[in-house]
Amino acid sequence: MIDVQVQTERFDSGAALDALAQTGAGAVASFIGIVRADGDVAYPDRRVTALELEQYPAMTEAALRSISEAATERFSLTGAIIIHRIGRLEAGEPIVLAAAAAPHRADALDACAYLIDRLKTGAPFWKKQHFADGSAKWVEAKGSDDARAAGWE
Amino acid sequence: MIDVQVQTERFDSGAALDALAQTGAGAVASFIGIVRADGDVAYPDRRVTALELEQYPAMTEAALRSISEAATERFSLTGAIIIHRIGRLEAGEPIVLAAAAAPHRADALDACAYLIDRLKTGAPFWKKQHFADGSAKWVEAKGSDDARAAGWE
Amino acid sequence: MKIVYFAWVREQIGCDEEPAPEGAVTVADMLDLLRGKGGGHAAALGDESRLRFALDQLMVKSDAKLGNASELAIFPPVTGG
Amino acid sequence: MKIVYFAWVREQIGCDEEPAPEGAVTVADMLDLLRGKGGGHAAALGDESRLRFALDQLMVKSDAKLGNASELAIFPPVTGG
Repeated sequence: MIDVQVQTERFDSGAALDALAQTGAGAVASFIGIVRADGDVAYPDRRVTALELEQYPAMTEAALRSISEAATERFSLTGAIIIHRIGRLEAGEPIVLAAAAAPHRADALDACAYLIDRLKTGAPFWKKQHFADGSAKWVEAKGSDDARAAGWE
Repeated sequence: MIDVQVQTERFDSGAALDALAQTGAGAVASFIGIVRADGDVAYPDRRVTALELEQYPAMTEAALRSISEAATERFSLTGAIIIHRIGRLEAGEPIVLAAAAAPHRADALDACAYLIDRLKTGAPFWKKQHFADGSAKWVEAKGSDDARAAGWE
Repeated sequence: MKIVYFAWVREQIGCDEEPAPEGAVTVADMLDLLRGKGGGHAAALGDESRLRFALDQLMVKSDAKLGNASELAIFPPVTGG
Repeated sequence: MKIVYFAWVREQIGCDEEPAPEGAVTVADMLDLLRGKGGGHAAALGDESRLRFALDQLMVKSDAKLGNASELAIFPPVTGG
């Protein structure tokens, strides 16, 4: 079972994990990314009030599906789910859920890390930070994200 | 925030993840273990209908708390939750939730794996399998679990 | 062929999409042509190392041939998740 | 001191807990005394490599001294999670 969703509204993480639990799995591993108020390490003084998530609509679902399919080929999985939100997200709100189900825990844990690491460098989303002082700034991609994604190659 | 629970009833994984998301985290990683009908690799023909989970009541919560505290010392976390069920659990039912919240994703993912790997070899639970043919058998500990736990030392 | 822009590339250029100029064989050629428009285009597209590309929704390097693709996307390194 | 048993150790011995016999200094000494009871005790406790121990709810090796501990637990390697 592969399910990918791009949506503005909040997702129900419990329902997603329950769906994966019903794929005949022995293990379900998940990752949730959340908007951090202190998200910009370069500007520790500027509190982030919200993120604006932009996507490339024609490409997004195909990219998420491709990452999910690569995970099911690489690991022994019974299911994978990615839900990514777009639009304006306030500090504290969830941004993304990436979850994998497998007969055994190593596959579920590794596949979950794989999904989020690959998504961070391979899915067409961009974050713009809005600060408490009214300023805004596009988030810079991190070299450490490229390194993590390359670690799976 | 550290929260450990031992209970017979089902847990609400969504509520647990929401609680961790509200600890100021940027990342929440979770693992759920589920009763597998084909759980015994030594007896592929014998379908598992249920597991019976026994615990050492005087020791369990302290052991889970100790594992959670070790995780918060080893990783940069904002919270950790372990919920473990006891009693009779039918095939397909969730057994355990181990989850960690952190500012950054590597800490959350690594701490989640740490929690479940340490729990598998260090928390006083024992599983008895009940098969469709009426027979029953205590689950044998796996050398691979010891190896994974030792990998954190 | 259509060019589409995202994130700060879109903001600096000042439009979401535009028809592609004629005459480019590779993505790099197209970048050169677009920079020639000056202004926001020259500023946004000046440093190729800060840009990523997708041809018909598949990520490619700048030496990729445009071929019969109908959409070239130019955007910063992605920052989702 | 009280001895408590879990899982198949409990089932083979046929009781949850019992008073500890006197005279043991270490966990290994206690195992020897208990095996001397024969029957389920001898069968369940025969192979030390299949057993784990906790003194006052802390995991210990079989060479641990019993000291003033009030509870020794004997059980198989754990299989939770």
